[in-house]
Amino acid sequence: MPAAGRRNVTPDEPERPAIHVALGNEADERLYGRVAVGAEEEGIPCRLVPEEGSDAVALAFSAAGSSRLGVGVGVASGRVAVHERHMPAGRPVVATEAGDRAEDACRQAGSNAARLVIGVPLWLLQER
Amino acid sequence: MPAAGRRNVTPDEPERPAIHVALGNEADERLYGRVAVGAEEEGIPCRLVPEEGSDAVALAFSAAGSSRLGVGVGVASGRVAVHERHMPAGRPVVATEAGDRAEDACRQAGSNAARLVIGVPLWLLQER
Amino acid sequence: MSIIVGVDIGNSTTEAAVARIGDDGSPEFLSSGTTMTTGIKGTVENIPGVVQVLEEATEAAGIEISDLDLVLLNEATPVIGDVAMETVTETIVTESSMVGHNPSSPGGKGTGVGRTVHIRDLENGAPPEGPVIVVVPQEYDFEVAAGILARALEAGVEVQAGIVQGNDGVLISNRLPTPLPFVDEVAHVEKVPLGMLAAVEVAPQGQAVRQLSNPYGIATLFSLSPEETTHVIPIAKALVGLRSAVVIRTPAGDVQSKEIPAGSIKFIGENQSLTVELEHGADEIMNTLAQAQPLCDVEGESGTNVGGMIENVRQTMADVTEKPLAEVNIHDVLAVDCLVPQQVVGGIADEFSIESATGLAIMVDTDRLLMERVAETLSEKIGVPVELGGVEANTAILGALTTPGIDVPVAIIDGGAGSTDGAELQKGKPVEHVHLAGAGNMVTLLIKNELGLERFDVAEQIKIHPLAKVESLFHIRHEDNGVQFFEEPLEANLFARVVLVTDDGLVPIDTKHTLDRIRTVRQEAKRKVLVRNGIRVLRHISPSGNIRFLNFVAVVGRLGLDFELPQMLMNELSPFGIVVGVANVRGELGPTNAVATGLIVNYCRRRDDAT
Amino acid sequence: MSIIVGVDIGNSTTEAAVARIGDDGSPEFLSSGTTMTTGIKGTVENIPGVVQVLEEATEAAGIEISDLDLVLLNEATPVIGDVAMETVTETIVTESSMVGHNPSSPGGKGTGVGRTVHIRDLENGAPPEGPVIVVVPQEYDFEVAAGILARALEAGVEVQAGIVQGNDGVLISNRLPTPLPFVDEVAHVEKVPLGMLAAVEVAPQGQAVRQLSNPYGIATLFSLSPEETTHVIPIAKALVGLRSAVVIRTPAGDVQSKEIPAGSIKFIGENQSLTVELEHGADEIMNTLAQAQPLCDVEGESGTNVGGMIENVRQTMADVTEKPLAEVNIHDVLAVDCLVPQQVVGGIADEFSIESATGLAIMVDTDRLLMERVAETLSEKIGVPVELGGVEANTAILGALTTPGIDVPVAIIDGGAGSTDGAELQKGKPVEHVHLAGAGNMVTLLIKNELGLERFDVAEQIKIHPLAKVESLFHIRHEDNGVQFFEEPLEANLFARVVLVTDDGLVPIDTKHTLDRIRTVRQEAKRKVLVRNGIRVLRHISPSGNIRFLNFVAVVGRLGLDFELPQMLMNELSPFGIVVGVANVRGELGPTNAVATGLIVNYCRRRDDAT
Ligand SMILES: Nc1ncnc2c1ncn2[C@@H]1O[C@H](COP(=O)(O)OP(=O)(O)O)[C@@H](O)[C@H]1O
Ligand SMILES: Nc1ncnc2c1ncn2[C@@H]1O[C@H](COP(=O)(O)OP(=O)(O)O)[C@@H](O)[C@H]1O
Ligand SMILES: [Mg+2]
Ligand SMILES: [Mg+2]
Repeated sequence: MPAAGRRNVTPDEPERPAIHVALGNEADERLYGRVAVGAEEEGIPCRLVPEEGSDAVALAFSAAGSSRLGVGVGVASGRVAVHERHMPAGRPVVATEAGDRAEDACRQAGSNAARLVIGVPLWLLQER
Repeated sequence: MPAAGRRNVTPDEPERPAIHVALGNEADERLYGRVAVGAEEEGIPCRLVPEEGSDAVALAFSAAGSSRLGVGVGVASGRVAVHERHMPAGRPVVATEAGDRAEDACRQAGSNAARLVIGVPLWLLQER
Repeated sequence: MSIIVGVDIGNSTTEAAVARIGDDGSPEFLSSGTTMTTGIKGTVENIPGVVQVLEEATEAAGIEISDLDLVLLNEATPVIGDVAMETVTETIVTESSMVGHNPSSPGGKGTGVGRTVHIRDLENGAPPEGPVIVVVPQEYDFEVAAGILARALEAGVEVQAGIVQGNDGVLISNRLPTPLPFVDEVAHVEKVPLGMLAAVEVAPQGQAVRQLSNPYGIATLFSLSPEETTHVIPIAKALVGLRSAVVIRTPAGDVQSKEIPAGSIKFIGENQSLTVELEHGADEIMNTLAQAQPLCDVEGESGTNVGGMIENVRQTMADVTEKPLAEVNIHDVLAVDCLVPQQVVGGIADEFSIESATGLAIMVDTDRLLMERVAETLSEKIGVPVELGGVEANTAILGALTTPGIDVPVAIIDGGAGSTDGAELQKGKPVEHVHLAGAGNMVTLLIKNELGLERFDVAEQIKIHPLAKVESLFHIRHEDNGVQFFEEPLEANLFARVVLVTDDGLVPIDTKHTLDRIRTVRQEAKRKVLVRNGIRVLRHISPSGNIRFLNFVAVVGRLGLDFELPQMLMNELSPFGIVVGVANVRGELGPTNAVATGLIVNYCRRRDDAT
Repeated sequence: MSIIVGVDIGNSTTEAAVARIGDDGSPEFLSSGTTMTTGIKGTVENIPGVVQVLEEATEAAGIEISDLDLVLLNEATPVIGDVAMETVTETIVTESSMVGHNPSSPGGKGTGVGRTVHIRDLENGAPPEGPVIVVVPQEYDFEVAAGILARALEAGVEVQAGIVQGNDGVLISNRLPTPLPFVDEVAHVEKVPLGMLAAVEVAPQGQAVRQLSNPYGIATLFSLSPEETTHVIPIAKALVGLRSAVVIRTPAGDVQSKEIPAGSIKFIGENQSLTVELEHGADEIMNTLAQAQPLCDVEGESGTNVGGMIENVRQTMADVTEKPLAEVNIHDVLAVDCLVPQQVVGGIADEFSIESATGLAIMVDTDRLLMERVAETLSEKIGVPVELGGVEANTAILGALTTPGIDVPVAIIDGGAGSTDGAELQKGKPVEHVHLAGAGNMVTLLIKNELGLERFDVAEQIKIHPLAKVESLFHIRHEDNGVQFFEEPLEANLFARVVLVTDDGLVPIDTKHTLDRIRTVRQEAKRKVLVRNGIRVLRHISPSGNIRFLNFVAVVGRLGLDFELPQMLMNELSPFGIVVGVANVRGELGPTNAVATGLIVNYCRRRDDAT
């Protein structure tokens, strides 16, 4: 059985379990790539999913709902949130500022999302 | 934090995470109770959810999709299936005949559904 | 230029090395082969295996068997080892005085004390006086039982706790006005004596009983006198560490731990013969062996399992070498203590307890097997000349010397299935060698018995593959704590199971043991047998018995492939300041193929000396 | 009728028992109380704690302090214990010859050998000859690095593996035409010598390196001579069990394990004085102690940590008893070996290695503390008569005797924080007692140091609470393998962490250790100190030193509350066939309140004798 994570998901593999990532209307598209590499280093693939909205937590919860892994990341309005579908909608697992150091924050969010999947303690150095 | 499972779910607690159970159109309603006690002995509550259909596997998958625990049980057409939302829709975790000994089969399905939640090996003595 | 093959027939595997000998007399290795040995080493039954390995190796070299100029066979070390285990203690519960099977989902929590009553006696109106413990056979549906108990409680009956046959402890407790402690899954609930004082204790999740595992706790609950408290000691001890338990105050009931006479062994030494009882344990057996050295022979008490095993091995060797029984002697014994789960006698709930056992490995060796017969028969069959190419210990050393970074003086530890062998070469001296009892098969037997497995091959798999725990349908946690994720869901029968990580995929182990318990058993078995014998071997063959005087030590044989054993050996030997590592035959084959390669090297060397 | 209180001032806790003495002279117990001891036992600083416990206990009894007729204080055993630990080995990597920090997500798998080159030298056009190992500092974004490497590979450069500073091993390997092994998270990558031969090995998930942990494997990769192979032994040993590793062939580089001189201890006995070096280990220290018995005093080498600790304890006792230093003697020592994680000197990646350490507990006792002063001061403060009520050992026994099921002859083991005490009462004889070094505080220090924790209070919590692993946001697995499910999600900072299960909820432990490692350290610490001292105590006080002649043994003191220790003691003592259990003072208080209760019993007994 092949280990996961070698490449990002291509559109013709919709069944492949992955962390779902949703960007808000005005979020920088490159931030998806940062989330994806954070997860890739831990061995879990990501998939960019189309969602509307500007609330990172709501985007993350919706993404978690559609992900077969049950984990989602939302980036919007200067915040990045990691969510899990078992949680109450208003309680993301982690939510951090993604202002100045948005790329680092997104990479760390991707890493945390992967860690939720595989069961490794999360990076929690920044404020929630 | 209180341990779960003391009583079955009442309608005014929709947020409470539970295994979702869906009965097919002609399934005996008492079988829900059998599923629920199988899970209760393991410490996990169940909730009966309204679904239409006569395919136990499809019912179970749909129930797993709406369950916050991601686990569902479907009873229909003489079969009982246990499903988990991460799985491909056509691949239930366990599916057994529920003919003559339907009550026992349903109790065991409830037990397996709970074991999926808490991470204990499943009862797999009957054929899939 | 000629093409020759070296063939090593081992107890477990038969290996081959194919080489082209140039005009300058030096070997150019072309290929290797390996297969399972057929039959007992040293008999013509080995030939099918030899033919198979020749086919494999010649095909890999791009030639036919008919192209071979010569086949060299090892003068196989005539060693046969065997191993057996005897349980030497047992636990007996008399008068059904306790229940300690630790079911996974007991009901409620806390402690209850009262007289045992059958649940039917609560149905029938006449309520018992005083506190009661209710016994519920599985004929009573949990809802019916809960109803009876609830009504009884309402009527003022002092129901304190319950003993339940079905897996209904949580279900019943949940349906009472207040949760009471229930021990469930009690298989033979009909054995619970009625009308007796009893105590039931269920600890909170993650904890163990505190009162029933404490003799003064039992004394408090039953108001025992100091004299009576003395008698409940073995019961308290048997309940240590369990999450739930029941103690019943029967007149003469208790828990006994008895020794089982398993027979004796007689060590016949040059100067004296000493006998030791098996149940006295490994240390005493090994001490007695040491006192009886130098050892001439070993006998087991007739009519016992151990006696039978020893005579079987003697007979097998006599058959293979065609020597009379009287000339076949046991030359080494290794005794190991271990703990094996055994069913408790008289248990109410199919309890298991951990009993002491003694494992014994023995080894017979003689001077010569009838390898010439094998050589002749083989040569007829394949139409190629077959010669005996050298004593196994010598060729093993020569093969090991093809490892980069190694040089004489050199010692090898050759770990096989039946015996642990050692050899040492100092420049200009003949090779020293030794064979000890206890090797791969003993390790597997220890694993099998300490884990209570039914099949030897399952234990063998546990020995050679690392473990993992299936934590979800999509990921596993390896025993080194690393997590591996899968894109496709795993099979349902793997879920939450401890599995072996093999080249062919994940294999579930049918066991209740945790991963850590299995790993501990596996590592301890290797330590008690192989690490210990590795050191015994080196002491035997090192100059003056001082391991420090060995420069280079290499591990050969398939035990060198073990994923953890070489490291355990290296750690154990590091205080001696010597170079210890796994051989790398020809710089690429690891610890395998040492003898087969050495046969070729030896042939070239002798031709060299001759010219 | 009078109301009296017994107050036990311990090193750690101060307890009280309130009783009404009837006209017939028998006590009717009303309430109990417990609080942390203030100040050092035996000084007036204890009084605030005494007052607090009196307030608590009288309130629970529904009375005022002014209603008390008498307060009895224990004639506290003047025992002070202390404990220290010294590391006695260290690991030094010279010339940056290896990397062994075992990062969690190395890239690719397999082995690569080549000369180390900085990645900038691959950018600049002139491609190096032969196989190379690329060094990638974190200034290079992983995508940039992967691009440079991919182009170099395309240009024919033989890139074999990489050493990466950032956590980018998987990311880089994934972006190459074929996956290559990458060891990442190498903190001080600038220390990697360039232009040297190096080997990188990454094992598959769940496995450990096989070549770099084998000296002959390194010899094969670097084509070493036998002489050179001898030098790589400590490197191979240091890399055993790791999933990834790097070895760099520097001219004089190696790994050394050195002993650290930690000072010596002198045991001054009646007949002879013997000195022993701390780094020779616990067995040698304890053997030397045994040879020097009977012991008069102990001194530590001045200028060392151990010497300082011994003199501090001596000084504290001198202050508290107002005796001259020369009259204060150390009467017992307990030495324990342990393994502590220490940072490797000269490591490139902040590696930790496990080093040997020796823990030492010492104990001073004298005949009498100045408890009269405490009694007087207390009496003035509360306006109630205060008397000294009995020697602690005697009152502890009397309190233990209120346990159901127990009777004389009886022995107690009293486990506290600073010393382990024992006492024995045979009918008609004075009470025998003994105090030994090594108790609760030593256990906590062992746990702290073996787990590399920074805070003592964290280690104390680990000692007294069971463990669990948070497996999802909704369930935990207890250390006994039972699973507990929660309806409300757990906090994110608990996810996948090892936690303590306390009455106030789950508390995460800031550690990289696995649950099993923490549990093993916790149990071994208790075994090495408390189980060992429990047996030492019993040997001291049993008739003729034979434990079998003790009938009843009860554990008192808060160590009896430990959730696993009493069971470990019972298992260890079961071969002696005696009744061992945790005391149950007054049939309801478990092992606590023995001395406070015993003070009341003693008072009534003396009044009884007087009338
Ligand atoms: N990959 C492996 N890891 C550990 N042990 C192994 C492995 N393969 C075989 N063994 C063990 O090695 C032993 C056989 O060794 P081998 O050198 O073939 O013996 P012989 O020379 O007697 O034929 C058996 O006990 C077997 O269990
Ligand atoms: N619940 C508990 N489980 C295990 N150990 C405990 C518990 N509570 C306290 N301790 C330990 O008991 C010791 C104090 O015992 P105590 O009898 O109060 O001593 P003293 O009589 O010297 O005041 C400390 O080492 C503390 O860590
Ligand atoms: Mg062999
Ligand atoms: Mg005390």
